[in-house]
Amino acid sequence: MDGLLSDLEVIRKDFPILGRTVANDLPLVYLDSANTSQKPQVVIDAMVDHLENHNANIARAMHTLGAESTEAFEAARDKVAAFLNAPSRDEVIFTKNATEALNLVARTFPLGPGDRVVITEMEHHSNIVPWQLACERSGASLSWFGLTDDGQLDLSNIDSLLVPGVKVVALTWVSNMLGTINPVAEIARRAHEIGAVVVLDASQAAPQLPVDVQAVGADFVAFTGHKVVGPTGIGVLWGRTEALDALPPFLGGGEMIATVSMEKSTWAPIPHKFEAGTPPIVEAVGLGAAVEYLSHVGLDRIHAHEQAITRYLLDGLASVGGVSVLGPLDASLRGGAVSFELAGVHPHDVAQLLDSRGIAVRAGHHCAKPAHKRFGVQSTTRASSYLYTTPAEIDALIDGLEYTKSYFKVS
Amino acid sequence: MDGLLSDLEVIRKDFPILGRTVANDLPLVYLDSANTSQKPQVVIDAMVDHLENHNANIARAMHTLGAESTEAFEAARDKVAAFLNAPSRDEVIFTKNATEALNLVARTFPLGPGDRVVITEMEHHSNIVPWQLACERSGASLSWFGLTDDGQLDLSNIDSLLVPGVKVVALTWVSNMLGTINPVAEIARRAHEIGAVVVLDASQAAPQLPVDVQAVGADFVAFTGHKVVGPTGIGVLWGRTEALDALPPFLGGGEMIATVSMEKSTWAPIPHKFEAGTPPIVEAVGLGAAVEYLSHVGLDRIHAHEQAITRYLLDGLASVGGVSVLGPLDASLRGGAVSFELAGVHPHDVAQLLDSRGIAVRAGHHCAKPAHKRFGVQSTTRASSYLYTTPAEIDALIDGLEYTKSYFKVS
Amino acid sequence: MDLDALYQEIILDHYRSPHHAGLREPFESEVHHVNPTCGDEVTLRVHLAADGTVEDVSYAAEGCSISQASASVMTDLVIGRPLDAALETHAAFLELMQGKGQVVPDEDVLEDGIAFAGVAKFPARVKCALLSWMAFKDAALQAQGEPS
Amino acid sequence: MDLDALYQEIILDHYRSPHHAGLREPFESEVHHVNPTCGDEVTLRVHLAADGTVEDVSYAAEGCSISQASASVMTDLVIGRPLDAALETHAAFLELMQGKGQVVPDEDVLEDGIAFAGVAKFPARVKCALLSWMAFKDAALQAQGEPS
Ligand SMILES: Cc1ncc(COP(=O)(O)O)c(C=O)c1O
Ligand SMILES: Cc1ncc(COP(=O)(O)O)c(C=O)c1O
Repeated sequence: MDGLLSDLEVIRKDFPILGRTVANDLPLVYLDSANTSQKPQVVIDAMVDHLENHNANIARAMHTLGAESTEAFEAARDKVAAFLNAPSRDEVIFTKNATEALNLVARTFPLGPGDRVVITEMEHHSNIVPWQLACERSGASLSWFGLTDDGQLDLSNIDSLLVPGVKVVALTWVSNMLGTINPVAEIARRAHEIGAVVVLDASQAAPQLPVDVQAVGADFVAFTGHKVVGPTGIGVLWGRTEALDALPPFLGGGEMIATVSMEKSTWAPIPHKFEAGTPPIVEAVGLGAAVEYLSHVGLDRIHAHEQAITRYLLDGLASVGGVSVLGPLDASLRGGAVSFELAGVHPHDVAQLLDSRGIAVRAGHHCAKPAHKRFGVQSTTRASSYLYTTPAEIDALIDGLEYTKSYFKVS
Repeated sequence: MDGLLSDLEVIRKDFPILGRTVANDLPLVYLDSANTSQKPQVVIDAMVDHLENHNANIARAMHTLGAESTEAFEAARDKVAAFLNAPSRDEVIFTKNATEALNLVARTFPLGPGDRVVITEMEHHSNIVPWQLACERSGASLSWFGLTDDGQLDLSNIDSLLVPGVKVVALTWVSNMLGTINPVAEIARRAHEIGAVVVLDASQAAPQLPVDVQAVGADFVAFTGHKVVGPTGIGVLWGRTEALDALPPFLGGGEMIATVSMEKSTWAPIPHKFEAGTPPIVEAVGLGAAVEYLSHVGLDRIHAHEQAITRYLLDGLASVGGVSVLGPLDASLRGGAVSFELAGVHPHDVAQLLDSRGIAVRAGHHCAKPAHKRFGVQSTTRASSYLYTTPAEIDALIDGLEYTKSYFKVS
Repeated sequence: MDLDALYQEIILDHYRSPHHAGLREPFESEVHHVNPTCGDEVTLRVHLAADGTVEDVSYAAEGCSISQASASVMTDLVIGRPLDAALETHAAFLELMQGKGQVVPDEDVLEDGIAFAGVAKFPARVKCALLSWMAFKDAALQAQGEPS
Repeated sequence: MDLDALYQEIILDHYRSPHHAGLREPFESEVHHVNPTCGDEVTLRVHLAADGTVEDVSYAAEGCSISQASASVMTDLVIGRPLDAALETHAAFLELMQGKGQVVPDEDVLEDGIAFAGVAKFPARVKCALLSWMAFKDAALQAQGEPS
């Protein structure tokens, strides 16, 4: 199969959990990577080594362990900066997840009555709710790009949406439900023409595409550690220096200050201004190892692999009667998350049947209720692949769907 | 020595890092536990087992791994609820650290012009800055308890401080700089008489005292995972159900919603309302193992050990000419963090000299600038013990201070 | 994992032909409950007689086999019974669902509801089974004029 | 870890008897810099002559041996020199400090400043050594009327 990672079997060996069995000794078929990715040994080992040998608080500690821990933490920032092709390491802010990164911008970006925020109908709740709350607090108004029937952004009314008064355009790079890859560089260019800042949710892009924050021309880019083979408990907000400098602080506390008196405090420069309290240290160490691992495999190769697997998956699904896929049917237009319906069987029941055969997929609205509503469905089943996914696992899924149909006696 | 943990040597074996050498093969003497604690093997193993065998996103996933991961995560909530003697597990909110927990309350608690917030002069910056920002946003005013010369809260003007109009009283249970244990139950009682809510920063209390949220009678209690032998990347906000229900949401996004449409969203009940996005899953697993470990050793025994070590440390420091300790000199009034000055040598230089002998202490303002200012000092050296600290380590510290004096030729 | 323990024939029968489905009049209260994780929803109405009998429970539900079947079984168990007794049945069903598979259901009380014993072993599905029961309790208490 | 590489005699000498300490007049600019981690601070004034010569640098500093000695050495190196040359020395010192112990300092440029080569191996102390130099650059550019 064209595009598959040539060293796929070696890569699978890097992920201990893939050796697990579930459901009466069946091998695990993990097709829920858009929800969270599995972790390679090198990430786990980096975390264990840190906890067993170098654990200390950072920045504030002058002793040997403190210096080692600080160096490991700041080296992780360098690795993430390289991963994003960020012009400056100080532009990399560690948060607890993508959700906090997006809320940080939505909570601190100055908005007022008459201002407008533009999002899209395919956003994850984490890129909808913070803007709803921001508009409610500030009196700004929210509008959004709709979707075409094949799950792309409907750009036909872009001229009436992107008008002066729009202060923020926030959108996802890759949809976690429809899989759609959006033309973010082009939208960023248009948004900048009207003076809006552009916030990209790269939670699904960072795992599977080369993300170059300079090339894409956004002002803020968010992603989350646990989807890029890193641990939970860490996310990243990248922002242009001037854009970050312009925001007031978000959380107040240790490490984000220049000086504190009872009456008044002043703030440290970025990145520390936005990293109040003890940061996710061992998580940063894990994330650093994770993005290094992905870069070592190569994001271009991972992207090609994902597209090959997705193409194979779409073909497989087309062969199952009663399946309808939401989102683009052309694999080259999308990422590796494929949501679908199976006529006559509720997604919960599909997921349950598949699970009984060791196959892990997600059922529900995938934190994208508005996108589901747009297509008139309440929930879907989603299969999502990653660099460790094999064609044989897709075969298992397709077989599992046929079994599901026979179990529930639908034809 | 009275009060020392009888199984101290066994306990030390639980902490792999304590076998490390630093600074030309000297054994590590880790006296910086108030900054962050070391991690026992059982915590590291619980995290590794989760990452290698059970990793999946929670709540949203119906498959076997998802169920296992959800169960592990929610079991951690049960363990924390038991650790705090919380009346309900739903009152335990996982945050990224204590700082976020305190900011959550300060950002969402309704305040307006004329309202007052009362804090103390011995707070960590994480319990000062959020309230300064909250007052600035809302027009409320900030006042504070001062300190007595021996480092206790000055309660002499409590009647004029705790007056109607005070909406929040936020204070630390145990000071991270002075070591002082505050009469929090009594202050909570007084604060409730005027209808204020009470926010306790238990970041230094949770590691070393039995924390019973019902007995202390607070409305909110915050602590941080990495100081209770758990990992970084996780903290806890406990709140009374009614107090939490009364707050609007903080971060918006996945998992904290009941339903989302483009126009409007509604919120899930606690604890999920305050846990937007993918939570710190593997960190919760680690924290659960950590509080279980501490409870297994016994918080009463740990407290007795800390007091014995602190008494021994205070005696040792009294024997070194030129040392002056800040905070109570009676070990039974304080926790195990002891800040001191050494005449003629700057704390950085003290810490550096000690580090050259393998001894890790902290030098600086320990994120408590106002308390330092109160005592007319810019920075101090702080030695802080924990359940794994031995009297021999205190001896090494005292020897190290004598060496420091001779190195810098002060008498 | 025993799939047939979950998908008992009784459950699949109720799923394929749910009892008492649809929204009817009269009713004293109507509620709308959602399972936030998956989006399953139910709109449910309760009609109480003057003597406190549950005269009717009608509903429109969107959801999986377990949640649909559960709604159907629930209406069989509560319609025509005194509210107190219906709420006791609710409590028994709740106990069964939260019992992690350790609670042995009483067929006299739960009738077809005992088929859900297997669901209690699937934590992710317990919420599905409870959705309509929670909605019933909420609506019934509202109908009775109590705060929900 | 080689303590004596950090605490060179030159450094301890400057620490014990700092040069040019105290705040003096006249001055065109005054800045206040803080090391947020430890609280060390310096207030520093720069007086530039009309021809751009650094006529005086005066300061009040509170801090550790490294930060105090560094302020003393810095004033020796910049007072009486053209601002351009002083800023070049600043750049050379910065390079030395950020070199992780790999940069070999030029004694002709840095004079007593070469004693700080050992500090570069102690990442936690680099900020101490740079505090007054950063303050000097900030103040000098302000004195010159440039945005700092
Ligand atoms: C008293 C006190 N409060 C709050 C904090 C903040 O904890 P964290 O940095 O984990 O948010 C600390 C520790 O740094 C502390 O000692
Ligand atoms: C597109 C998208 N945005 C945001 C998020 C939120 O990430 P997290 O839950 O780690 O904050 C996710 C994943 O859940 C996602 O897929």
